Amino acid sequence: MTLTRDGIAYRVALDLPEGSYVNLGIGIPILVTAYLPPDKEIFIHSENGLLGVGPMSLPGTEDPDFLNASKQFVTLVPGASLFDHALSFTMIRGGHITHSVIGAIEVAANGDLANWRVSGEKVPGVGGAMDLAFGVRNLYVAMNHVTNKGEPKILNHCTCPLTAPRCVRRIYTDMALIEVTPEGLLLREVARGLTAEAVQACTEAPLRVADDCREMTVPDEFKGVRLTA
Amino acid sequence: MTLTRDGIAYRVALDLPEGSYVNLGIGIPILVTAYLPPDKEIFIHSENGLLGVGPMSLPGTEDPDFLNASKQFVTLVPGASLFDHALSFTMIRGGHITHSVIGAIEVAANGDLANWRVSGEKVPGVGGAMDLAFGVRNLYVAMNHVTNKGEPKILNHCTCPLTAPRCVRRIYTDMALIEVTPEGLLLREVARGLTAEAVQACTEAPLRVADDCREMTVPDEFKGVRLTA
Amino acid sequence: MIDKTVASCKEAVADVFDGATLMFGGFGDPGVPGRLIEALREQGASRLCVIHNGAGGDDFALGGLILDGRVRKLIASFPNSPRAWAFRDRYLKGEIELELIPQGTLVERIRAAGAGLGGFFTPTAFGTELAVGKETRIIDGREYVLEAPLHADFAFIKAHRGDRLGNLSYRGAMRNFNPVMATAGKVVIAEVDQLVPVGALSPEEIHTPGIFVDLLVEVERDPRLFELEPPKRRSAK
Amino acid sequence: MIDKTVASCKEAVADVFDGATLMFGGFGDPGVPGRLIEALREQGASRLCVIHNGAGGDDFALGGLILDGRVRKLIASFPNSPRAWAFRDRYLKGEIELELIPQGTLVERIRAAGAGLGGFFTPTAFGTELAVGKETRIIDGREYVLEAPLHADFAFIKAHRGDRLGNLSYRGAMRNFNPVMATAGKVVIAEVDQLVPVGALSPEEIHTPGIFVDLLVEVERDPRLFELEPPKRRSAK
Repeated sequence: MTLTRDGIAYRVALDLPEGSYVNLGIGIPILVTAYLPPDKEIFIHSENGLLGVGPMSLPGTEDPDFLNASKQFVTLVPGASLFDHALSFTMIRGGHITHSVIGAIEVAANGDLANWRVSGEKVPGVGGAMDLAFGVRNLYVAMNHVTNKGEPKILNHCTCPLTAPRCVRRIYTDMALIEVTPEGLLLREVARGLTAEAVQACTEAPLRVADDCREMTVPDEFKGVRLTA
Repeated sequence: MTLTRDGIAYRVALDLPEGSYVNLGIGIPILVTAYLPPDKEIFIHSENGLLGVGPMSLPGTEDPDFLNASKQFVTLVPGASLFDHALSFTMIRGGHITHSVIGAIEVAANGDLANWRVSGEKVPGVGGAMDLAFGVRNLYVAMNHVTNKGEPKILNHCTCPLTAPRCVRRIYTDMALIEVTPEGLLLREVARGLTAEAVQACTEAPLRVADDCREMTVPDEFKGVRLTA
Repeated sequence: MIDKTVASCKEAVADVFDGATLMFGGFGDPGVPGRLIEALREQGASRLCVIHNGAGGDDFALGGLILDGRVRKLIASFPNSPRAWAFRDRYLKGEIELELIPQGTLVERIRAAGAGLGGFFTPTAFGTELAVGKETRIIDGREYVLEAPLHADFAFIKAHRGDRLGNLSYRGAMRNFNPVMATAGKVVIAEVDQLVPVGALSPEEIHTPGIFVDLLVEVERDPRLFELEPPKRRSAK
Repeated sequence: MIDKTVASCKEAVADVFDGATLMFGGFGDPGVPGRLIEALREQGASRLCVIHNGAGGDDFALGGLILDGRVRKLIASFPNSPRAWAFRDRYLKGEIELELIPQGTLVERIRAAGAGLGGFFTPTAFGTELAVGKETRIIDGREYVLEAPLHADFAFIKAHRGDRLGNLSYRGAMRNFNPVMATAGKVVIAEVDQLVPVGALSPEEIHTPGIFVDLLVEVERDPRLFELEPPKRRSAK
């Protein structure tokens, strides 16, 4: 049994502490918005100049001037603020954003991240990914464990152009939660029904299994959305 | 007959065009505020984050949060804006402020300005003078022609530490209006009753006399303030 | 009296010349000066260099300008949005040059130009493909890349409200690159949803002081950028 | 629930340590966190390095801290105000070090620290006494000086209104160095005239987002900094 994209987002959300300032990338990361623990105050940052992004706008209430960086219509929470791109990237590059959840093409055993350009891609684009990878202390990758073709994305060395070297702290996938440590990758959690061996089989880089390695605690469903598959 | 400090300020104000954005330094320059032509819209910048500074506050109406960089209580004109120091010096250093009127200790024939430190001064201070001198295209000096001891301040070469090299465009004094040109100093106007020779006698650097050199057109009095002495 | 307003976008963009470098504000749709860019399409200047976060969308504004073959070079951080098919087509044919810059470096380079700085050291992109050929330096134990200021002949920006002095205020996520680009263009042209009398914007709520703005024009929003009538029913029946 | 407020200035400054580097906002009196600095006088930390535009006034706040002999070094642009006699006395006796920086360079160095930059090239001061010993470079035909970021262990700032999340807004000329210093201190402590509920400050009017602020305390203005009761009769009968 593995996690759905929403399941990965749910699992990430559990780890965001109260008072954190979190940037969410396009794809699985932005899904985290829906699973923030209601008992914690967490501020979502969008690099186009919003801090305190709330739930998506309800149909019929979209305001054309309130979009997040994933180009979704959003609301703001009480205490939100608006600013320009210069201050927004001061927050990122200056180390003020405490957490960044970002997608990845490849992650290496030493925390190298490749997420902006597939080798041989036709039109490159980088957006704010490099600023986040260089600027944010707690950089969490949220992605599927393997490619559409079933190939590992967690490698000994990245083959795609790097976004930043040695920047990833944790990897959340549909199969596992892996921590990047100075001694290499540490398997902290495994999806229900999977074994450490099964995760390793889908991972090129060697995994050490944590002494307290446990099952990923994700319910099967949350508010009608499937979290496991 | 020479100009008073207010007379110098009055003469400077005549030359500020509509639509100019003008920073006024401490001393004679800040007096310009009182003599702005009422038929022109001119925006006064104060480096502590004000654009559109109006007249001084009337006694009894001072607001503790509305001070200009000369530490005077001021009002704002309609259309004024407030901002932080970073944007304020973006205006200055980025070349957006069109005119700066500044005091001087010495000005050299080539436009070198010395206005931040008297040789041997006990406690140095520079404030925003260097940013203005390096950043503003139309840098006008407003000062008395000679020192308290009667010594020339317009010299062949500055003896005090420079604020910026080759930056002064015009010099407005109690005796004359002098333009800094690539060929040296050009005497454009002379205070009523003085001769070009008399001005040269108080000036170390050589002055060429403009073909159309004329009398400084300053009334003896304006709203009860003496402009000539 | 200072009056920076002009009657039409056509008049506002009249002076753009062949080969000019332009900045366009906006991120996604919010804050894009769509009417000005459409007027530039009509105006005809070509061989343009455009600085913008993305590569425009569909056949509107920057997308249309690229479709028309008028852009020689694009300086951007995210030109690969699915809607930027006009750019993709020309880029793959080798008909447009691309300078790709991390988003934070892009805005900081624009700011440096506006603030009169000669360049800056940023950690972003050190050791990556996007820093190849750039000067690097280790400062206090950290690795940095030297980046240069980005100037433009013209900056097109969009604001919500503006007055004849050029004072501007933005709404929601419209701000993005606009206030920074307003400092960095030789000629800065703003389109606003609403022209208001001087004094209507309080000194504290002005985001772009008029000193940075040369021309402004009041426009109705182009429906392709969503009209401003919240709540807006975009997901129509 | 996030609650960055503390009950007193004493509590807010408790962690300042001997030898710390501090930034104090303000230009003249507006925006000076006078109550926090007075609490620091009580607190007792010494051998401080202070970054501020001036050198304080009279025997209050920074002036008092210097008078008490607690400041080892001052980094400033205008320490020679007549009211800064405490600094003048110590400076002339060689009891305090001074690093003098042009005002625009001072704020830009603070901003560079807050924005994670390694330094920048500015034209200001090239060829003058204040650029002696600094690296210089000619870029596109213009001469520049390389300047380094200025970090601090603590930034003391003052705002007009603030909420428990640390969101701040300023009034009039209070803003000056405060929003920039709020980005550059490891620990940022704000004193505000008025603590307001979350949501009372609109998203557009927040000048310093709460992300930059660690602690804040509501204070009554010290009479030495003029109380906030406009119209204020300062020139009393």
